[in-house]
Amino acid sequence: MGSPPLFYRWSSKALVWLGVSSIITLSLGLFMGIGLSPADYKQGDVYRIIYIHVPSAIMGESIFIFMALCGFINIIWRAKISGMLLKAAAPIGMSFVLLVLTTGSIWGKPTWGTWWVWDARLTSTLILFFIYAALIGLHSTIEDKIKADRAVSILAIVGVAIIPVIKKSVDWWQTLHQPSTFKLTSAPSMSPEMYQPLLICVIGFYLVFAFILTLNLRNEILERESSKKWVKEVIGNQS
Amino acid sequence: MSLRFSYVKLFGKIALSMLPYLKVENLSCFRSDKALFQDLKFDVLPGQNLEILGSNGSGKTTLLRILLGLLKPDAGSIFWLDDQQNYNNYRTFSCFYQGHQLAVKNLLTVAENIQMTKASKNIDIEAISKCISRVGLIDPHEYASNLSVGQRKRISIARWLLDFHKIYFIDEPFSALDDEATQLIQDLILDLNSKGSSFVITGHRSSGIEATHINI
Amino acid sequence: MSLRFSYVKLFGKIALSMLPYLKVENLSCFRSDKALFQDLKFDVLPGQNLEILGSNGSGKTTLLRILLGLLKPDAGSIFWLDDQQNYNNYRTFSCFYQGHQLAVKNLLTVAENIQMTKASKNIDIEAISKCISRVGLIDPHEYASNLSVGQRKRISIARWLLDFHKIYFIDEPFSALDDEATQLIQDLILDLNSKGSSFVITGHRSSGIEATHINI
Amino acid sequence: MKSWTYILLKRDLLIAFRRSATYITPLIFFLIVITFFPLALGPQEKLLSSLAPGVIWIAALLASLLAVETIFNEDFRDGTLDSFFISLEPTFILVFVKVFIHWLITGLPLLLASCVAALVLYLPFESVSAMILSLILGTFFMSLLGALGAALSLGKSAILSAVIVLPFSIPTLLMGTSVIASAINNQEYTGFLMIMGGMLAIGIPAICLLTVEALLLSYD
Amino acid sequence: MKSWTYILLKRDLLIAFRRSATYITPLIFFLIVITFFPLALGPQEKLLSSLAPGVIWIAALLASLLAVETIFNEDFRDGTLDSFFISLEPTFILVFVKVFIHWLITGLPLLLASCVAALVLYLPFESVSAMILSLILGTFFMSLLGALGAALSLGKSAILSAVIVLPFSIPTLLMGTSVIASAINNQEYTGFLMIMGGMLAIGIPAICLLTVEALLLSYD
Ligand code: HEM
Ligand SMILES: Nc1ncnc2c1ncn2[C@@H]1O[C@H](COP(=O)(O)OP(=O)(O)OP(=O)(O)O)[C@@H](O)[C@H]1O
Ligand SMILES: Nc1ncnc2c1ncn2[C@@H]1O[C@H](COP(=O)(O)OP(=O)(O)OP(=O)(O)O)[C@@H](O)[C@H]1O
Ligand SMILES: [Mg+2]
Ligand SMILES: [Mg+2]
Repeated sequence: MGSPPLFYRWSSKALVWLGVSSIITLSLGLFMGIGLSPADYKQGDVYRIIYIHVPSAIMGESIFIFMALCGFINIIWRAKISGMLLKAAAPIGMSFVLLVLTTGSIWGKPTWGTWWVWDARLTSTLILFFIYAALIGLHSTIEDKIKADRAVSILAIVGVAIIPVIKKSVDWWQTLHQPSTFKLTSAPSMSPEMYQPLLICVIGFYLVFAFILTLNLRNEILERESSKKWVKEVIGNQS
Repeated sequence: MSLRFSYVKLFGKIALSMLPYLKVENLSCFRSDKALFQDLKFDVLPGQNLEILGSNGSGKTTLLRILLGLLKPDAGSIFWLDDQQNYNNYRTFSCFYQGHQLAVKNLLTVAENIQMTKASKNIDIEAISKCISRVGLIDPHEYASNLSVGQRKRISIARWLLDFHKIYFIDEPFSALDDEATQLIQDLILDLNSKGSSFVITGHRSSGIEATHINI
Repeated sequence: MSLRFSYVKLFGKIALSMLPYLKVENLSCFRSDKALFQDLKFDVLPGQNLEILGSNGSGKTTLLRILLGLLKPDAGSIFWLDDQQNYNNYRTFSCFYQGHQLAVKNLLTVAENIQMTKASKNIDIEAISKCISRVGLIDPHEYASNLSVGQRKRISIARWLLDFHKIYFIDEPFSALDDEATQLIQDLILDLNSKGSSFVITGHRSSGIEATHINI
Repeated sequence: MKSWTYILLKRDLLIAFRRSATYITPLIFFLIVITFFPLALGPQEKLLSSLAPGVIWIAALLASLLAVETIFNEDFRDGTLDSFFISLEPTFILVFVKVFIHWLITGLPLLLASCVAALVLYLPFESVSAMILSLILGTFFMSLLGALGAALSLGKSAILSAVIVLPFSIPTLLMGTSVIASAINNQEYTGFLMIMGGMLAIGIPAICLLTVEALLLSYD
Repeated sequence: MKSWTYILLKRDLLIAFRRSATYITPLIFFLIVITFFPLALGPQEKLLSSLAPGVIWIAALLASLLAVETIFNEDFRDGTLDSFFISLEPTFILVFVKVFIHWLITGLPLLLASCVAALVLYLPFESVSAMILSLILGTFFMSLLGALGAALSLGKSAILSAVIVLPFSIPTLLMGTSVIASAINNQEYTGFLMIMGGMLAIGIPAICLLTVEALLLSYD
């Protein structure tokens, strides 16, 4: 997929597969979670917001790690595609973080009695949101896209330091927020009926990310190569 | 169309009475007790040019800025004259100034840089693209930050054409330009002269355009 | 004193072996799919000059900046050679660059502006005032903000003399200068050539100094 | 007939809006400064809500100061300022237009952001309208003052800029804070607003004229 | 032999001292933010001294931010930055020197001002040395970060660079506040200082190198 036109053609097939599989996985996960799994003994049905809250939190973080990797590759090897990937991923990541913040706030009102508290996890998530905003803002101010990619790469590399802070915030500081139950090293402390749909939702969110990323990347390529002949052919075929 | 028309109208008016646009008497300027120039006296008649020559630091830019009211002279007076009125105030007079700094904004494209200039009338896209091609710039949608120094200067030159001005004050019009652009400017000046505009330009050696020379 | 001495020493060294300072092969640069220049090939020998000619926007400044490593070429290679070593890195080589922007600070005086320049040795006040008078500037304690454009350029020229440089890259040395300063630069170049320095200069028409010409 | 004022308005807005960052960044900036306070002072709701008026005002002050600093710099350096002075319009109107555009771009978004700030700092809901009113008047005054400072620091008299702008921003800060604080305590606050309005009414012509003078300083 | 580094140091200091606003503005700003708190909260000694660490740190961060964003602007515009890149010294050393000078000019005066602030806010006398130590490390780190932000947004709006920098300054804020708070409570605070030192030790080379990369961006 070295050349843009090749990638463009190849990706239109991938798009179909990604779209279909993400819809199936996500609806399965949400159905199992919201429809089938039992209500929480303490919180009742409100807790079901978890099936959006947690996957989008995980996405917000992993997308940033993904962007930092792209940034690293972009700085070291100057691979153009990594810069485009970075650019394409940023708004998706920011939307997911916004989703965490809103679902968290909505969840917080009934459980904690307030929309917002200044606790470590919430604050660090907010900071992640600011970093996303700074990244996107910076990209928009530099009109040369390749330069903009590199500037943003630098910022992504520096910014990735926030991810471990978010992860560990619940362990390092005593907070209101739920401590981690998802761990790679030990079995989850949740009941499997709650845990399995959550896992499926996470996979579904990853697929959604891949789908939107591909879409964004295709647009990005069209925009940047808009003076090339193959782009004019592509656009001509479509209209 | 309307551009042409107003030129003709104005030129007609001017031809009737040949009062000078600008009349300077006994102008002096001192900098740290040394005279840059003293007792300068000249007129700028409609359609005629004035070339101010002098070496580096002799005060050409200073004189230009004094004429425009941007600096105050130490002595002497400047009269802005019209066929009907006699003003003492440059503000009411239609001048164009191009200094060493060109007022070209990096964040605007070539076309926008030209369009967004002080002008007394609506400027349509067509007029602008005519100006752009006349000064030899190619892409009107290129950002000015991507242009070479000479190309930036051409943007400023394109602005001469947007509107009728009675006097053009141009500081070193020919520096940093190639032969093609030099020729272009000479043609332009001739052209605008015939429409009743005057030029006051500076330089280090005579440029060959038809003009009264003063050495300072 | 010590300035003179080091010139002689270096010149002696260079005279022994006439390897070029700079060797350029197949250099190309594209801007938005159009070639600015392609397959350029030239050498700069010690004490010899290169003049890059071209019209506005032809890529002279770009070429200069590519040679200095400030921009990356799209193809081709640049070798910095010495009588002893063969470097691929401009950093280890002693160059002087004067671009369109002159790196003259408004808040410093003339003398300070000259003094506070990259140099490999201690510069005493005497050397500086010699440089200043050589380029025809009068008051070393004047703030640069009070100077005319041509005088600011002379500050930059005075900096040539502070130190020995193997190659001087000068972008449009003659623009905005009067005849006196033009003559001065030509003499200076001749002088520095005889001490083993080379000049790479740009311009729109041949300036009359002895040089290899390339047109881009 | 298009006047220079109109063209100036259009041009500066275009330059600003070319990049969405121009108007989004003051917003984000403001919010980040707001988050500093709970982090450094502790998250107690009571403390925060009692500090909220001041915190919001400090952040707003800083944001407008940071943004306005360079308002004339570029125009001065590239020669656009010259055309101000040789244009047919009176210069102080042009200065006013510059300040107004500037406020549109950086001050107005702050109003939005301040609503979010009110939420996270537990500012009582009733005082939000008072906050917005005081911010409208206050940020405009700050933009004016900042422009004067920016004009002064174009020349060599830069020291004046800091000394003039910051002390004069203190009354604004105090008034603005008092407006919100009074609203929280259900007290009358129109008096403070009137004073702010009065400052603006005197400030607009006076500061614009002074700014023109300050700009002219750099021409001698 | 005088190296470019040394000359740069001398030149930038000279220019800064000619334009006194460079060091006075952050100082005054710092003091204004500080005085604001007793005004807003009332003069209760207990409350103020418990808030003092946070207040001092917020004011210090904002003040150094106000100053750093234009660190490379002028050098970029007038061509001095070119000579950075064609000089014999490695560029990141030159960047470090620029940051260091900047810190000398704006960070150091803040240390003085912070002593005044400690007095006004009733900060216990024993914790002043902790405060100064933490400020030295912290403001230097802020200058570094600010330089990166300035390089990334070279020629763009000042406030953008602030937005880039601020999120990353939060750890410094937390650490700095903790140092002073621990000192007040007679707890051990060297741990926090070591973390700040560690951040600086990693930050100096890493951020200088990244800043060079960022500066190079404007050269392509
Ligand atoms: C605006 C407010 C909130 C924000 C910003 C937020 C943020 C986050 C983040 C970033 C995670 C990701 C954890 C990871 O990656 O491991 C997370 C997980 C989680 N959040 Fe929230 N949250 C908020 C409110 C809430 C509320 C109100 C609740 C419920 C009382 C809650 C319950 C959870 C749970 C159960 C997890 C999963 C923890 C795990 O298993 O690792 N959150 N939240
Ligand atoms: N970043 C860029 N993107 C696109 N085009 C660029 C960029 N930088 C420069 N150019 C183009 O490269 C060309 C060469 O510019 P350059 O400054 O080298 O010209 P020059 O020969 O020095 O001209 P002058 O005599 O006017 O100084 C110009 O046409 C300019 O538009
Ligand atoms: N504010 C000032 N204070 C003292 N001297 C000044 C001031 N402004 C200008 N000068 C002096 O006035 C002289 C004239 O400057 P001016 O810019 O008018 O020269 P010029 O003829 O345009 O030169 P050039 O050909 O180099 O552009 C210079 O010697 C300069 O030093
Ligand atoms: Mg001049
Ligand atoms: Mg050039």
